[in-house]
Amino acid sequence: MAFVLDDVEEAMRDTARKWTREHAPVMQLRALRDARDTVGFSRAGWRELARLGLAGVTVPERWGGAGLGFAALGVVVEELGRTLATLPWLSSLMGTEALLGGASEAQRQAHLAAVCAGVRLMTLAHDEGHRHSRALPSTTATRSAGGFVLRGTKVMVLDGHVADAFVVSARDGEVTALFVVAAGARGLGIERSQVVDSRNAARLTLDGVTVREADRLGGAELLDRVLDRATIALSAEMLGSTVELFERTLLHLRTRRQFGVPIGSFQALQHRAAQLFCEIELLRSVVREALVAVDEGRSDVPRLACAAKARASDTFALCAAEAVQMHGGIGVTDELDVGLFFKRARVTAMLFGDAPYQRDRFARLEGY
Amino acid sequence: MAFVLDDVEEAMRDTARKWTREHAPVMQLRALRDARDTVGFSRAGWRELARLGLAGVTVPERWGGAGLGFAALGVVVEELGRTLATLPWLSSLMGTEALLGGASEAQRQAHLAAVCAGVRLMTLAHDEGHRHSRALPSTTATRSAGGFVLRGTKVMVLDGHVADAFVVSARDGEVTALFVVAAGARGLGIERSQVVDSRNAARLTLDGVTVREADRLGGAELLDRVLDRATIALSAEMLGSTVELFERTLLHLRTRRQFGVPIGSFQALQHRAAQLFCEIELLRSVVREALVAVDEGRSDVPRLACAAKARASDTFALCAAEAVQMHGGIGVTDELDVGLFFKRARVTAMLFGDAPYQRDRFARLEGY
Amino acid sequence: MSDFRGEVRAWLEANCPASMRSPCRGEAEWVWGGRRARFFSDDARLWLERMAARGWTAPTWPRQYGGGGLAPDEATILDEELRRIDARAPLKSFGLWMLGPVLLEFGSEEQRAEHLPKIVRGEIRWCQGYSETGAGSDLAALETRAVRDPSDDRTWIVDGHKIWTSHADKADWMFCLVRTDASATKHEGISFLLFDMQSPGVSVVPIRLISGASPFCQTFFDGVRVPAANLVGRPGQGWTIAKALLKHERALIAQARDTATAEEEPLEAMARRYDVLGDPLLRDRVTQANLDSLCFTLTLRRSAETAQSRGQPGPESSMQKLYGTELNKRRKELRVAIAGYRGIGWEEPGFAPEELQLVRDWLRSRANSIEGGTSEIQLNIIARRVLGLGDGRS
Amino acid sequence: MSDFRGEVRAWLEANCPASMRSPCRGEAEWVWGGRRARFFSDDARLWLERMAARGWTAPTWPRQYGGGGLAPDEATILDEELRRIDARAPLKSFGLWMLGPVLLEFGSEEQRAEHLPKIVRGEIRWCQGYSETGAGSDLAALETRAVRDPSDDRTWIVDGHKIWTSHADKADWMFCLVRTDASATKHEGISFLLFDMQSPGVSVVPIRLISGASPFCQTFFDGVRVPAANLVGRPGQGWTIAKALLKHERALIAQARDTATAEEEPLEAMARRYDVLGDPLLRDRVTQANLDSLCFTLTLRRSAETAQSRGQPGPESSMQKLYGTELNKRRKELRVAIAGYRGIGWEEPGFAPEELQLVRDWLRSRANSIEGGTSEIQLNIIARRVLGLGDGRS
Repeated sequence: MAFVLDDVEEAMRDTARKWTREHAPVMQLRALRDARDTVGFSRAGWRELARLGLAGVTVPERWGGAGLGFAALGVVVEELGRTLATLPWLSSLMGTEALLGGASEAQRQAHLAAVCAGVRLMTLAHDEGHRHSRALPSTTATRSAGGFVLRGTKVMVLDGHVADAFVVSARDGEVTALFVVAAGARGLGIERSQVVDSRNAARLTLDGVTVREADRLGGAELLDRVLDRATIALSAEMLGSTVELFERTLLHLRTRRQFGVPIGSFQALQHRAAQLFCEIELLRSVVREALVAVDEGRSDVPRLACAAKARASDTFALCAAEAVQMHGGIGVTDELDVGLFFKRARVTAMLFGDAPYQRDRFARLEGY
Repeated sequence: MAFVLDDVEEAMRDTARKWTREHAPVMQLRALRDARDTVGFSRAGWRELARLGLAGVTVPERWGGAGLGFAALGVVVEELGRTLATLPWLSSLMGTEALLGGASEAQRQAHLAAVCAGVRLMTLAHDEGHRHSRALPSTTATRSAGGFVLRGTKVMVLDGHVADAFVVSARDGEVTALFVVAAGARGLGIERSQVVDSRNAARLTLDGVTVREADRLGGAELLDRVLDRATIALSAEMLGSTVELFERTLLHLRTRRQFGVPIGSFQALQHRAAQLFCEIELLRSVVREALVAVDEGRSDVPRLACAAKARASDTFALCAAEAVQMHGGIGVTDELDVGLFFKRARVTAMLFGDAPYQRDRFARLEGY
Repeated sequence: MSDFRGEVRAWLEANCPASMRSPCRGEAEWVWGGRRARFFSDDARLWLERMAARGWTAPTWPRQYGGGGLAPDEATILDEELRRIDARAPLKSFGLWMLGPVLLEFGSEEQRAEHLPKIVRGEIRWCQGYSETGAGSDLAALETRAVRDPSDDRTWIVDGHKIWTSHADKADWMFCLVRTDASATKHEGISFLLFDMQSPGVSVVPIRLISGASPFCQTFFDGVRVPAANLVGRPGQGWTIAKALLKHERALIAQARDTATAEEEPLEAMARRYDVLGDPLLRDRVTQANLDSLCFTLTLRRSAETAQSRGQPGPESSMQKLYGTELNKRRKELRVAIAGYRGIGWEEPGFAPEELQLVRDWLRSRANSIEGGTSEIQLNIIARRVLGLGDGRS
Repeated sequence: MSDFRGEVRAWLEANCPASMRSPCRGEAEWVWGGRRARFFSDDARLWLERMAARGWTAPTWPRQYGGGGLAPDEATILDEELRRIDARAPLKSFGLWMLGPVLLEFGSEEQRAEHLPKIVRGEIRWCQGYSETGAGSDLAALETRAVRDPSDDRTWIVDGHKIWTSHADKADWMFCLVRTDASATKHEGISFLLFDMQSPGVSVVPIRLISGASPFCQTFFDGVRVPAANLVGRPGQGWTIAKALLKHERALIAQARDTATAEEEPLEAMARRYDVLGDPLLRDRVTQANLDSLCFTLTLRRSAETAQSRGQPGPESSMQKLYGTELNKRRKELRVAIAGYRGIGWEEPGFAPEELQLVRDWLRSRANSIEGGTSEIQLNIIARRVLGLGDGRS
């Protein structure tokens, strides 16, 4: 019964929910933002979560991970989504997936244990333009003695401002290649980007960064694998944010009174809430299916990644718009958390490609 | 005050409304359909309307027309739209506009008076594929001694089954050309198409039809002129259908009782009706603007044709869908007129290009 | 492979005629049973007889009433094995889908023994008497009344009418909501009555839809005499029974829609055939519809897994009914949009039969969000029973 | 050309400073007047003084109150001539837009003589005290109360608070809805009161929106003493006055939206700049928004023509407010979609100032369908007052 959480997953969900409410509540995001925190998340919190296994949920135990699958990861990040946590689990996931999917034994030895322990952060640096694309990167990898020289610019590098290393995509002639680049590499410029939802990101400039042949991880297939899995995991986080926001809105509809009755007794709002409920139910189904498909090693993972992210983008955005409107005046104040969800909906919709992008890719994968 | 009807127009509207309710009510469409009438409209009714000036509203008086403009035409066809009349005013309009815009004095002499009198029907035969296009036709006009030979197929030729003559578009090399073809021409095949909304149309096959040089009217510019004007006039008819259907639906909402109250007191339906009202108000504005623009000879007529038809298509379709749903069970029975409006909405949406087509053309005309 | 699965597979191998191992080519091949049963082939008759003999037309019903007596997981296996060989449904039946479950829950021992075996074997075809002209969404406002015969208190006399009775002109019996107590409150005065459509005083008029002829009828009752023993449950319990039955109907509609969608020509194939896949706007609409169908199918499956222990459809049936029918309307709308001028035909000449069918299907789909409870009613149910939003106007 | 048009044109030619003949480059250049008036340039001050001297900041108000005394058609001509030279509004003022019209309709002779000339000249800046925390859409549920001072019946004492008071921190006076009769029905116990924001007991706290700092404030009243002569109309007439004022506000919002849209960078230009015009889906959304804006502008114009003889905005102001604000939300959403990753910035570094403004504008637009009466309230008004649909729950 793939759709029903098993006992292990139920227990993980309870633990994760308790943990996030205590250690990474929405209030924390707000505090970090208002303090203009230079890290943008709680390093202590991240190490704590790594100790609980999240930094390496999908990494086999022999490399220091928890050895669980994506279904389990999904359960946890759904809870992180509920509190809009900015912990670097997604960047970390991309780093570990790149290493698991394309690295040599030596590379895994070098990085995985530290990443799983939450003391080292590796992230993917791929996007370059105004929106996500899987076309050949503009960043170039030019062969030189014993390795390559990288030149180009990367944007929306998640947690790039504090990452210890990057998996950088570049074009090696007419093919895509991924390289591990250390944060301290000569020629590498890192500038933090202040994004509207306070998720942490950076812009990288690679001005003749040299890497060794051994730093090369793989090509377009590995990139697809990393991005598809990250897309699915992000969709799970978006599901969590959407559900939380919907529940808060329902609570508001039940408790806010105007004209002598709870505003949730107005049929026009009831119908809109009911429609939203249906959309969220469908989102829940496709996210779960996509997570399970990864664990089962199925061939429809790329298609399900598109399906999940397309729906997550649209449904989260719809829920966010309705939540703001249904909360009325208070909904547009910075004082209420609803606005933070609204902002997160926009940023997550763009990450790894928005809904039209996902639909286009789905159609291509289906051969039309 | 272009948006406000002047006294003449007010009077025309009253006359037209009275006339259509008496002589071309929805019941007539139903009777013609159920009797599988081979003409598909009342010839007597059409001649009567022609006597009142409709067959040549936009034709100058010297050619036998009423010498009024499109604003006046719009007022009348809005009323015809209210009763879903299948009278051949639109085909007739295309015939007269082609003659006025591109014919020689001799051709006008030959046709216009009879067309304006309603005793002769000329229509445009342009479309060929599954949907409207203004690309170069596939129908070919090959030069021969003293004229041309036409070969090809035309679809959705309005009132083609009873037309006396056709304005046929064809490619003459790499340019579009229009030719007058008599219904009895050798090599011309005419087959009636039974369309879902009972509007009359036919399929033409031109299997080596010969025309003279003098039968040539003009090219792509003339075709654009005819189609743009027909599109605007059709939008006015669609406005009439939409308004009528909305009024019928409002009446139903006020009178149908469930749960002890009129269903129009349910807020969810109220909000949907109010939204529809807004859309229809915008439609009314753009249709009027487009009609007036034709009369003023403005350069934005093509853009306004796109704007009016795009909105007319979407708004009529939305209104039709809502009308069926809000009427409930009775709304999907053949017994009620609502279904006839629903069918008409679909067919008119496709004629001269659906909403996405119109938006694409609008963007091109705007240079993007 | 479990023993049971092996047994089922072997039995099907031996008993399912080859011609029954492919989807029906249209409704003409459906088997509805009844006194005037029509089988389009001998295989179809044989297939029904064999399945009925094992009780597998109603796999989970008790054996004592002719059912298969299977446990839920066995029924799942049977279902999987039937799907594996693309086996056709041996019997379409409102008796199986709707009446049976409520008789099992609310019926008397006599009623079960009398009616269930005939339903299993397809001997009696049932129709549903629910809506009335004045009682659509407000079903409980129904006015068809049943009063005791003053001279014979073992007989009800039924007067009134019903609308939207599917196949009433072909059905043998009706399960019908009637008002038996005019003095009780709206919901408490209703009872659930069964009677033979051949009873004197029953007359049927078919209803024509915007899509053409339809299975719907209007049914009139003029002094129809019904034995008191045909009342299911207690007098006044009709509304409770009706609501239970409606849940089955909604779940059924959602499942049927999902199956029908799976059997349609894929939208992208149709778009390719009509040479419009190159239109990015249509292609995106196609993909949206495909993705929504995928997510909807997954949701039905998830819901089935979650509900397996429960056995009864819950309030999620409203969500399924709502989304499934609205999605189908959207898909049908998209199909005619893809077909363009080929998607606006009404009759030959000028249009191919499948193009005409396309248009009829599109028109017919508009009733989906009305029949079996309007979308608005489903939204009300979701808002109030699932989301716990206060009771405004219903 | 009419004499009047010639006269206007000549006067503008002579009196409108050259720097006032181009659109404002941002809100920093707006002139709001008031005791603490700030002019960003000497020309701005001059332009206001000259226009106010002719009464043309309030063209149709009677000359006795400092207005221009123009007939409607003359006002239209003045407006056209101002547009012709791209003249800036000499004064932004809630006094001009909202309070003035209701004082003309409901105010006493003393109130008009006292307040209108100062509004015309921009000497007093007004703010609006309507909503409260517990009275948003249900405005008439307001609880701020004014009671007669027991020892001085020529004075009201006001206690309570207001929210969403735009520019309350910069305003000199407030027009305020207060409850003067707790025993009357909800709508009949309300009065319309004017008072000086410098009165002891008034305090103001700014509100931060999701888009950042905002002109909105929360305003608290703690025993504020207001002369009885400052009550407009009769005690208990406040709700009638409020509704009249809200119509003016709605019409104003729609017009302001239309103007702001016209001044934005065209969507297609922006899409070209971000190199996404080649995306057919975005291009179609751009065109939809452009067409809807066109149709909306035409509708405002049609409505103005139709209403010209009437003088007062009618119920169509709800339709305009609704559509204008929803359309603006859609356009702002589209703009950030066009900008992609450049449309999700919050602060430098990493984003250009105009990109950051884009995001703030987008976030700010979400309040459009709430402030000045939510979209839901407008839909209620349209359904009931325009379409005549029965009164369900309001």
